[in-house]
Amino acid sequence: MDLNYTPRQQAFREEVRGWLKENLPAEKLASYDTREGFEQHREWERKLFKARLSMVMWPEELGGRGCDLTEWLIFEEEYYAADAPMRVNQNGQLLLGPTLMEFGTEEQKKRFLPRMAASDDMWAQAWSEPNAGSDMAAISSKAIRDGDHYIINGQKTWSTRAIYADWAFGLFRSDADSKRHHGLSFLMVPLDAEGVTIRPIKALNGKDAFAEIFFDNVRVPVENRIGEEGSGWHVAMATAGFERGLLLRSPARFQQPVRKLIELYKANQEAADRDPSIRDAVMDVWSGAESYALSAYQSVGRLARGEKIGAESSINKIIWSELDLKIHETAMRILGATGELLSSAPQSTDDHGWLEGFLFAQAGPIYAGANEIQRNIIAERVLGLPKA
Amino acid sequence: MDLNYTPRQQAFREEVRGWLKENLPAEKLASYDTREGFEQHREWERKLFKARLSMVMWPEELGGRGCDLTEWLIFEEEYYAADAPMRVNQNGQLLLGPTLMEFGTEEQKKRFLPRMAASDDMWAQAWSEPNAGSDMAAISSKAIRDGDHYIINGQKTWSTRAIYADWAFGLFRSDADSKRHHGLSFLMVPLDAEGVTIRPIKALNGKDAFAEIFFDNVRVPVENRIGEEGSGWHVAMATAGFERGLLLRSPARFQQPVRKLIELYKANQEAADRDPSIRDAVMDVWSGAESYALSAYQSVGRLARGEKIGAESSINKIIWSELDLKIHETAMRILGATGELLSSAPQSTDDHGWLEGFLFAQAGPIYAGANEIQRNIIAERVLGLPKA
Amino acid sequence: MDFTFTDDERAFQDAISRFLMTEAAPEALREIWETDAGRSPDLRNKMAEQGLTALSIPEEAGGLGMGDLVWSLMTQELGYYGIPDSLADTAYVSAGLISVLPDSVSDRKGWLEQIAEGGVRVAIGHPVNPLVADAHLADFTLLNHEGEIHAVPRSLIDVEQNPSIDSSRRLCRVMWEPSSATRIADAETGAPIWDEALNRGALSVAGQLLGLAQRMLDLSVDYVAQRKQFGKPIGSFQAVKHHLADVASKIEFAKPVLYRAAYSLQHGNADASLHISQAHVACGEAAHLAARHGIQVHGAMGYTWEVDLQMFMKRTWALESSWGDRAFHKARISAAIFADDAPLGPGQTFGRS
Amino acid sequence: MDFTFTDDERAFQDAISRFLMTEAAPEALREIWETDAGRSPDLRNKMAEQGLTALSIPEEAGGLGMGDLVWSLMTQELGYYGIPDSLADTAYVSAGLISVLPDSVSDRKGWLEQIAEGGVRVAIGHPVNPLVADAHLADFTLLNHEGEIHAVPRSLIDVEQNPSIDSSRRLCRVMWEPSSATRIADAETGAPIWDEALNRGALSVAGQLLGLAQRMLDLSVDYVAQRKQFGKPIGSFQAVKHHLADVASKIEFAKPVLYRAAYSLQHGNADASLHISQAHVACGEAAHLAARHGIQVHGAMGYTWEVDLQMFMKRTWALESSWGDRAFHKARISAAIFADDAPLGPGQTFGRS
Repeated sequence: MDLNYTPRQQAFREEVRGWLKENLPAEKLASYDTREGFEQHREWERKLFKARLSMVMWPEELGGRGCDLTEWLIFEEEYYAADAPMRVNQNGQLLLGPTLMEFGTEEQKKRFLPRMAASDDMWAQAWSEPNAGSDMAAISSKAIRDGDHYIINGQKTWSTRAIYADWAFGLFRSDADSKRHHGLSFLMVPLDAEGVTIRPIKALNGKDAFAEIFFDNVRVPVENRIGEEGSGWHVAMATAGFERGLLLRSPARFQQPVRKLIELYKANQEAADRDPSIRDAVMDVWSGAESYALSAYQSVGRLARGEKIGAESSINKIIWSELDLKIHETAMRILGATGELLSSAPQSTDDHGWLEGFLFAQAGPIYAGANEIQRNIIAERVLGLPKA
Repeated sequence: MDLNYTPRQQAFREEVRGWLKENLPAEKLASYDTREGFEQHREWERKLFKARLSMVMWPEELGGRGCDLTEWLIFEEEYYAADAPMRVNQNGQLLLGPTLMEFGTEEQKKRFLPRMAASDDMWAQAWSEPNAGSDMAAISSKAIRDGDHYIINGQKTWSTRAIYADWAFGLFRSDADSKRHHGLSFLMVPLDAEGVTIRPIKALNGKDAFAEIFFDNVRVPVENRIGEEGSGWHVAMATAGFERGLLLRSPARFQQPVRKLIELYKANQEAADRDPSIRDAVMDVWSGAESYALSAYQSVGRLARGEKIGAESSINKIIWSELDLKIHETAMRILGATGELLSSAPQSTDDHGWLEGFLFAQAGPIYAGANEIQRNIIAERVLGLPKA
Repeated sequence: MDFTFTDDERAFQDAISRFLMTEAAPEALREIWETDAGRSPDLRNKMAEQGLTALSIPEEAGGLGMGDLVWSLMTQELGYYGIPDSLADTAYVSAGLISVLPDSVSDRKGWLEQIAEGGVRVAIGHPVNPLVADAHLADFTLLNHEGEIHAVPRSLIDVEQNPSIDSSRRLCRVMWEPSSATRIADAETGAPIWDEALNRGALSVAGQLLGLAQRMLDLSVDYVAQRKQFGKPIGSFQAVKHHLADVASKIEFAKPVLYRAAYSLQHGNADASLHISQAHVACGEAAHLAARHGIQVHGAMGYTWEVDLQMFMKRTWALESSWGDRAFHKARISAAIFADDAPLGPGQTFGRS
Repeated sequence: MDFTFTDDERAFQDAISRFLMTEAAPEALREIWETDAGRSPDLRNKMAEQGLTALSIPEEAGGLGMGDLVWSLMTQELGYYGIPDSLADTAYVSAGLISVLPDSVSDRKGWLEQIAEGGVRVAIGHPVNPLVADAHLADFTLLNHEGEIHAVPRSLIDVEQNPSIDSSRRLCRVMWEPSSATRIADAETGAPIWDEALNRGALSVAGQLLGLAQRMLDLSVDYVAQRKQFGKPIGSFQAVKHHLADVASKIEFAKPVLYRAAYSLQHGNADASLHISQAHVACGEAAHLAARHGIQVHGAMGYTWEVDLQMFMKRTWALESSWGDRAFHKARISAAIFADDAPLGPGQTFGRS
């Protein structure tokens, strides 16, 4: 065990910190759940890409700089510490990207990954269906083989920012008679293809954060399939593992708001201390964010030793989603009566976006597999308890 | 709504308070989980009975004084406020007693209730079996009819203080071929009958708090059956309702320790406030105990209006058991390093029996139907959700 | 000793419920939200026709002379139906304040009569709330200046709107100049009146929160009974059952707390403030849990604008900190229960008169 | 940067585990509890033979020269097997204290050699603990008198036993007279040494609590997999699954907290006290939840003397408040994270050297 950063790692940290200081947008970008904000975020992603900082772990030839996981953690720490913009192309970069790295052909990698790293292509996921939420195997959208194409029909939903995105990826039933996990294929679909209709879904906050995607005889070439025909479930499970696991929610994403929560608490301490649970919650989320960060470093070390991270990623999912909720619940308690005000309200005292974060945190225990499902997975696959 | 006590009710309160002040044992009785303490408690019960205060709600001819539920609440308030001894014959008085009132014959009532009120007979329950815990219908002990007797064979367990008791009551399978809820009969069995063997079970605290009861061809006359042959489940369900509901855990039982917890907190405030969750917990259990008391008064009013209390009693069971746990957890946190000491330890600072109460509170969410089962009942019978 | 409502009181609550069910369906509320004023004169008129504005106006001023207990039933219905109107501010809190003003306030009786008829809207600016609800369309607003009470007509105030996450809220910063013309009570007279207004406001919020909790529970029960996953209604899964059972338990045990608080206020019990703060916290926690477990069992559907759950969740999050946030009420509870003469232990349940 | 243990370290932990599994089965522990001294000289000797008493003794005094990190593995095993022996007090906390005594303490090297050989028991009376574990049979006890360190032989102390709910604990009130003959460090020298001893004691408790949590989880998993109700193993019910999944999560995330704390102490990190208090609280909460959910899924069986769960629950309840109760450690966390120069935010994870 050696908890010192190497000189190379420290130099990388300095480089990232310096670059961000030089290049951060002077003004806060608009919400990426609006068209304007989405394009502002795309511009920012392009700037990151040009500095080879958009996907630091990817190989140089795919637009990255071949960093290891520790360097990625360092990048994330500096990125969040600088309050840099949210990453708008995460569905591509963090979910599909690693999937392509593992299951894609060389041709697919070259075709998709550099454009993804540059955010020339923006990606949406087409995962859920109206009757397949946490039960991902209940998929009914079909992709029926017709020569060297698939013909897609069906409907996907909860596709984040799909109304602005260029591409979507998801699971489709390529064997019309198959059931549950069998006969599914993993396809990538251009969202400007003929037969694709996208209808926004307005979220809690009134913004078009999600969409439904309707497929009406959409033709997709077979080379857009990842993995073998019919083995999409296997590929998707790996993707779901990335999502729940380390990459989607790097620890810095929670350590930074905890730092700000502590500032908020200290600035309002007298009022906050009338409810002793607030101070206790602040201490608890401090410990939770630290522990999540430590666990990430531990996982990075284990992966470096060649170990695999399996069903434990379900524990990760529960921990970060509940932590995020508690951080924002506590901030709302401290804000008290002005907490309900939108940031546009003249009397708002919320200069960090706590309210937006509080709303978003509500979704954490639900998306990427509801926490109830994650607890089943932990019980069955980590502890070995019998299935119901 | 009228939240004033009537002059009669106030006079009754004064009478109980005065009597207790005169008659309370000068020294704390020994634990009723020991033979010595058991008999001390029986003496105390006899004293209460002589003052017609052991079962105030029972009719005068059965040894009570015909009080209504409000007066019973008043009695309980005074009883707990005076720190009077724990009631040793509760299994009889609070579970079997009401069952006999509702389902017993006149002859049975006369034969059993006055002796129960006087604690001439001490009662144990013979409810659970080794393979029938929260699943009460899994009973396999048999009571096969032989003329005007039943012949009992089988085993019961978790019978509280059965090694000291005189009688036991429970469910037995009177139809050998029946399954689950069918073919059960509710019987009362003298524990000195031939063929009864009682083996103590040592509890967490090292005391013989429970016992197993073995029945080897025990003959019990049919007049010891409550209700019809084969309809024991129906009778037992009513008993279980009493147990979970109001009678077993009167609100004063929690208001009194909360009062003491607040004293303990105030006496140790500086140390306790280093952990802000302690003050918050003290406030929370204060509110919980009050709310439990208010709910009891509300139920009493509803019963007086002729309403029935049904599956809501499952909510009661969860509330009091979790409240009891939190009260004692909090006390242990305040006691800190000396909390682990037995009351016999010279350096113990626990002058209320918090540690014993903490251990006992662990059982609350388990006995009388585990809280998981109660939550199922609430979901299915109060909210109408579908069975699994 | 009888801690239940009369048949009449329960019939009244049922009638309100049926009335609001018809007049304030979620679709109608969404339309009202979209309007500039955020309020429906039509709905307000109908409520006045039903006598709801006259509930606690004394009989001699044309009202029904009912008290806080009836309002504890009424506010639950306002919460349950998510009524986008500060009816309770006018007809309960302000009416209560005006009722106890000294006779020397010459407008007193007239105001009460107008409230009873539904002819005025009154907003109230208590210092515990940083903003004033509905001041933009109130005929006059009751305002605090160094403890004095002022009744300030709309023409003498400027308002700045502050949008809330709850689209049904209309919160205003009120700018005004105190003058002897607007003053209706000096600080000494005002102090106990403001205190009582705060208690009444907090109780009104507690009732609404409890109604919101019940609504979110009902919506969730309906949803999980029909929504299927893994081939079964999700309401048959134990984790979902237990989430909703916990909400039902919280509601069941917050209810008598609300009623005791209302009784204590109505009867001038010395522990009324303690009981009201307990009710605010208990009902707030029930509603908060109902929102959290509600959205959890709704899954992603609960995160949408389209599904009604959001209306009630956002109202919950807004009201939880209204008329005193949780810390405010916990501070009042602390002060009372840790005091040397605190009403603790068995036999103190109904407090001291 | 490598936050993992070496293969050697993990092999060491496995070896300890196999050794204790054989030598300290629950039946054997129950027998030891029943003895007057509450300790087994035989078990202690075997542990010494395995080199466990020599772990952190410097090599020049015949030890293995290992540090806090290895002890964070070792203490987990002591907890997992519920070892009724204050081995860690002698071989870890006291040994650590003695190692940093000034050279002027002439007995220093001899004591370390004797500890390494397993020839002495040393008890330690830190002011944070009201009583001293195992002073009744320690050859000498390290005691605090106004900040000074005294090494007091058994013959110069009187002890009064204080039975604990955990039958494996032997807690003594120690009565003694300080004298220049027993003083081995003055108050100024003693202050940082006592502070370090407290940190080491707290870390030792944290490790044991984590081991206890894992043991209670394992016992519970075994129980629910075989115990049937309603015709199925109770481990197939979602509520039971979720109880145990929550315990597994707590353990999984307390573990790296423990290891960072051990590393910080071993490497003299300026934030070591913060990290150790965090570990004490996190491991305590994992163990506390493992006990609560453990007994819940065991049902009434968990409430008996006969089933082994009780041994580990009671040890948990005792150790939770040992070497600083939760309030003590939360106070240290507060002081550190609310300080102006607190190490907060991304990039501060491994503290300041």
